[in-house]
Amino acid sequence: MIQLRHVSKRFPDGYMALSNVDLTIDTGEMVFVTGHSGAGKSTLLKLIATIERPTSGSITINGHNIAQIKPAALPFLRRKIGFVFQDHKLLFDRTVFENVLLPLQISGFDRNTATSRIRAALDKVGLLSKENVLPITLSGGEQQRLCIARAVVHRPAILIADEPTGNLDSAYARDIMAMFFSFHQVGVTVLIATHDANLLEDNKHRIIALQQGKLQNDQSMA
Amino acid sequence: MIQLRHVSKRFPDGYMALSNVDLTIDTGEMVFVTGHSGAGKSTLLKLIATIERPTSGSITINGHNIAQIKPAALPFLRRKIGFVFQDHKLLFDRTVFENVLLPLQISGFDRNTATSRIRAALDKVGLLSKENVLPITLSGGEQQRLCIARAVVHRPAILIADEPTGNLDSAYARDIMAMFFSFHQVGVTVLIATHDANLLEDNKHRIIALQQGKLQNDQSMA
Amino acid sequence: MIRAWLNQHWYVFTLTIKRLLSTPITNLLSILVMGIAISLPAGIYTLTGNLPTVSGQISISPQISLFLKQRATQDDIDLIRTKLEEDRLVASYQFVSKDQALYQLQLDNGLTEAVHNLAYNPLPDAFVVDTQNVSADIIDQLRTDMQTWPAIEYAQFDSAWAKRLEALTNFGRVLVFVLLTLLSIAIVAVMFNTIRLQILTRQTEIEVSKLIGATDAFIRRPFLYFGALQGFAGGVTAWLIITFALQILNDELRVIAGLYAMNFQLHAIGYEDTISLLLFTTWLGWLGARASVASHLWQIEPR
Amino acid sequence: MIRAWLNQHWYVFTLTIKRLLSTPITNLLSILVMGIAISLPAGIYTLTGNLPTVSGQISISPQISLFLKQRATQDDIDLIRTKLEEDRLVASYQFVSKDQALYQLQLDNGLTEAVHNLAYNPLPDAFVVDTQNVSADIIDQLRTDMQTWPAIEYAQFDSAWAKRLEALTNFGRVLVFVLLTLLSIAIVAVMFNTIRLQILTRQTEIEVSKLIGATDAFIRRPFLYFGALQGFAGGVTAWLIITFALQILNDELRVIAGLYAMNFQLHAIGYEDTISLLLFTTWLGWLGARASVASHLWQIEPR
Ligand SMILES: Nc1ncnc2c1ncn2[C@@H]1O[C@H](COP(=O)(O)OP(=O)(O)OP(=O)(O)O)[C@@H](O)[C@H]1O
Ligand SMILES: Nc1ncnc2c1ncn2[C@@H]1O[C@H](COP(=O)(O)OP(=O)(O)OP(=O)(O)O)[C@@H](O)[C@H]1O
Ligand SMILES: [Mg+2]
Ligand SMILES: [Mg+2]
Repeated sequence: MIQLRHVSKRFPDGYMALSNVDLTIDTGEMVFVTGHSGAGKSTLLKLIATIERPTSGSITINGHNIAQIKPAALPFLRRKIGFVFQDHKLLFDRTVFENVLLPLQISGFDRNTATSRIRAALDKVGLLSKENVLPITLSGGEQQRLCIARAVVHRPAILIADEPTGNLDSAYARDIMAMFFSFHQVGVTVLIATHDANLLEDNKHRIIALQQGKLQNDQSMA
Repeated sequence: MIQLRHVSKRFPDGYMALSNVDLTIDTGEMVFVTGHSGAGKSTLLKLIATIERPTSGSITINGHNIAQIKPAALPFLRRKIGFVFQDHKLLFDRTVFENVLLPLQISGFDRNTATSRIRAALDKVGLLSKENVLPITLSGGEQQRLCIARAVVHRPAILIADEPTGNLDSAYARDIMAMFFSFHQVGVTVLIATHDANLLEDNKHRIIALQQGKLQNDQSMA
Repeated sequence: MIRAWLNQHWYVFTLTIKRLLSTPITNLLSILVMGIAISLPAGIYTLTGNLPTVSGQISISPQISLFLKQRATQDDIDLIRTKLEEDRLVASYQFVSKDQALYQLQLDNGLTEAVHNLAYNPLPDAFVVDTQNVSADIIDQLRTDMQTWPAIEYAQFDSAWAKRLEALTNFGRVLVFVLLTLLSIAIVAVMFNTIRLQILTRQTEIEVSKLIGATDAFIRRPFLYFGALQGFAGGVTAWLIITFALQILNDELRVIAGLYAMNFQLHAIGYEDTISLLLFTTWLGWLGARASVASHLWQIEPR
Repeated sequence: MIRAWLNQHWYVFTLTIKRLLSTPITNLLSILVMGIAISLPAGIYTLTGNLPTVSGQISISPQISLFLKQRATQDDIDLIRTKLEEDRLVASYQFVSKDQALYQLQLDNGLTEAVHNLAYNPLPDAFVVDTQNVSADIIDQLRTDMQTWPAIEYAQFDSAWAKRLEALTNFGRVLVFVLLTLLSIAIVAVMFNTIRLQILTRQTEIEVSKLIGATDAFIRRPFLYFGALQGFAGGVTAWLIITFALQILNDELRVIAGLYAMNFQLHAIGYEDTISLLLFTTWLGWLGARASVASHLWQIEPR
């Protein structure tokens, strides 16, 4: 369970990206975060993923208050989370395979399990044939799919995706969303920030709308 | 006028990204390029922007065959083109203002003209209030808009945009498209690669569809 | 468990080697600079280690020549001998009789004829006294004492030369000190910068690893390997440079040794010194990497 | 037009300064390493430039002492004088009469009493001959010649010492040569790597500029400025190091000079040499940047 209480985030330059956000996400829930460009969607997801720290308020993940967690324990919390970065953050000096290998290496998987998992993940996003190329040779959409493969390969308990379909055509977007749904079905908590109207229209899941850093609308509550 | 004759592009690793493309785009035309992820949209745009060279075939821009152009003349050709990169390619050690200043510096504008033009461009994409911050602090959509501002600030004769609305909500996407239309109206040739169904549905412009590197469908011809 | 651990280290090791090879020029140049920077102090150390061998043979310890009066008797000579035995500043001495001296003159200079024509032997008896290796001032004091001994015509000590030698040695020592200071700074700076370069080009890697749950140790590992490996390579380069330079210098020294009718040459770096050198440079690289990564990791910690 | 050009250069100049200051530690370290690397050969050059002053005063040019026979007449002396005048290997000479020599002995060694007690003056007349600065072998030949001159008891030339000095000088020269070679390599390597570092961290800038129509000259400019500025800073550092080191060495030299009763000291780098040094290092930085950027620009050229 993820709980935010009076969470605000003010950046060093004084910009207030989030103010006084209260939010509870149950384990296994699937939540969409929406809002204008610059509304604070990415900031919210980064706070939950412990990539940023809140300026005030408390964030609790499965009972751990991440403001009070010891720095040494942080890595192990992060390993439970899969994050699809909006700017991909791929390693351009490693092959596609090695990029997906990274989270498994970090968690200490042995080579054989790792290889089969990586192949499975790459297959799901349609990049199995490109496993030995460098990401620089991938198209924009392929890079985004690679980032998704990296986020899901270690089967995290919480999957957070920031604009995962921005560079994908509707066919691929459908496939990727289907993948996220299947994770949700096996009990993974899924958070997706998106402004893709198609994704939001025909779905029965909770939608959280942000506007200028404030929680504006929470469909599950309505 | 942009003319492609039997253009193919094979990458060093042997992958055939474009094969035998024939295409003519008139001066002042507005063209959408669509297709699946990895179909070759970006490759096509890069070839036209002289960022990549074709493996075979000829590309003529305003009568210059760019395969035969002298390397020393290339920069001057490129200055006539504005390119919105799919991966933004912003300079993270320069402020928003300085990022937009770059094309004007390259073309040798004086400081005053430059400043007023930059302000106008930033205003159009809604980033005027952020002119002195570093791009790293911008949200994904803001970075994309910055890239658009940089591409249009020197008023190029040809505007090429690769997935310009991938990270934008529909409101901003409409604004940006309106901006492109206005460029088209004053005689600029506009090429846009996109998979955004909304953009493609309700428009009366030419749409070129690529599939696996082949020209599949050209709506203006139909 | 241990196998996984070994596997991981082996992976990092091969990764590091791959990286060293991926930008060969930059890395070779860094290693070269490091090698040169290390070779100079290490070379000076080696040369200094060689000094005792050389100087022991050349014997630059101060000498006093005691020339006896023409009329000195055997008793006088015996007395002087006793006095020399007792003096604790005297390391050793040698008696050179006037006949010996004349014979030596003949031999040394091919003056057989000239000497034969001499009506009498104009040379005095003499003692050649090697003193302890103390400062020139003390030796000069000793000479003045000796001058007052009976039957001594003249006690000679070229104190000026000894003092000059002493001063020159000091000069050399200061020069070496200045050099060593400069080079130590250079080594640390090169180490630090090389690893900084590594980190700058791998910033995304550090950041991404950190964000998806890597521990600091995991992130540090490849850099530590890289630093250590580069330090090791720098040490090997330094060793090669020194060995090569000693080779060249030895050719030159053979000429000098010939002139002294001696047989000395500079010894190469010993087995143990080689190992210490390599261990030291490896450790230096490791340490530099650690410091460099630590400061960087701290910067991307969420706040 | 010219104003725009000036504006652009001024902009690039301020940008470069900003960048130098943006990563102060890395740049300071690079400048320091470069300064040290440059200071060593430049310092050796300065020391060598000082040599003539010093050695001219010390006069290490070979000397032959001609001791005359006790029975030598004024005619003999005049004859030798003529022969010395004619000999082209003789640079200058000085006649020291036996009375002068005795007087000198009294003065030098405070032996007034001892000398007064002498029954007769045992010292010979002598010539002290300064020769041209030719090799020890030739001087030795000259000495043998002189030995056969009439009325010469003994011609003395410490050829062994001269040869040793010559050999030692050669040894020093080889040492300096080895040092210079190593340091030149180090300078070039450091220059190259520093600018490579710059380029690595500005890869996107180069790429983007190129893609949106910048000429190669435009892209190159900031790097050239950076290289030149860093070279200049390296030169200044080298100058400071040398000046500081000379200061320390001069303190030491004052002692030596006192011993020689001379007044010499190492001169600081001259006005002109300073300018050449700075121009040279600036040029080196500029050149290194040019080479480094050129290779990089070529890599991102579309193909
Ligand atoms: N490190 C930072 N320093 C200062 N301001 C920041 C920083 N990161 C983000 N911001 C600002 O906070 C606001 C919210 O950013 P955020 O990335 O959360 O937006 P977003 O909702 O993800 O938008 P988008 O849909 O464009 O990605 C933006 O205006 C952005 O400029
Ligand atoms: N430098 C390269 N080397 C090798 N293959 C490349 C290179 N650049 C692109 N490709 C391949 O060419 C194909 C077409 O790439 P392109 O970027 O044109 O696709 P796209 O239509 O823009 O796709 P997207 O919508 O995902 O951006 C892709 O499969 C990609 O992997
Ligand atoms: Mg965002
Ligand atoms: Mg693309």
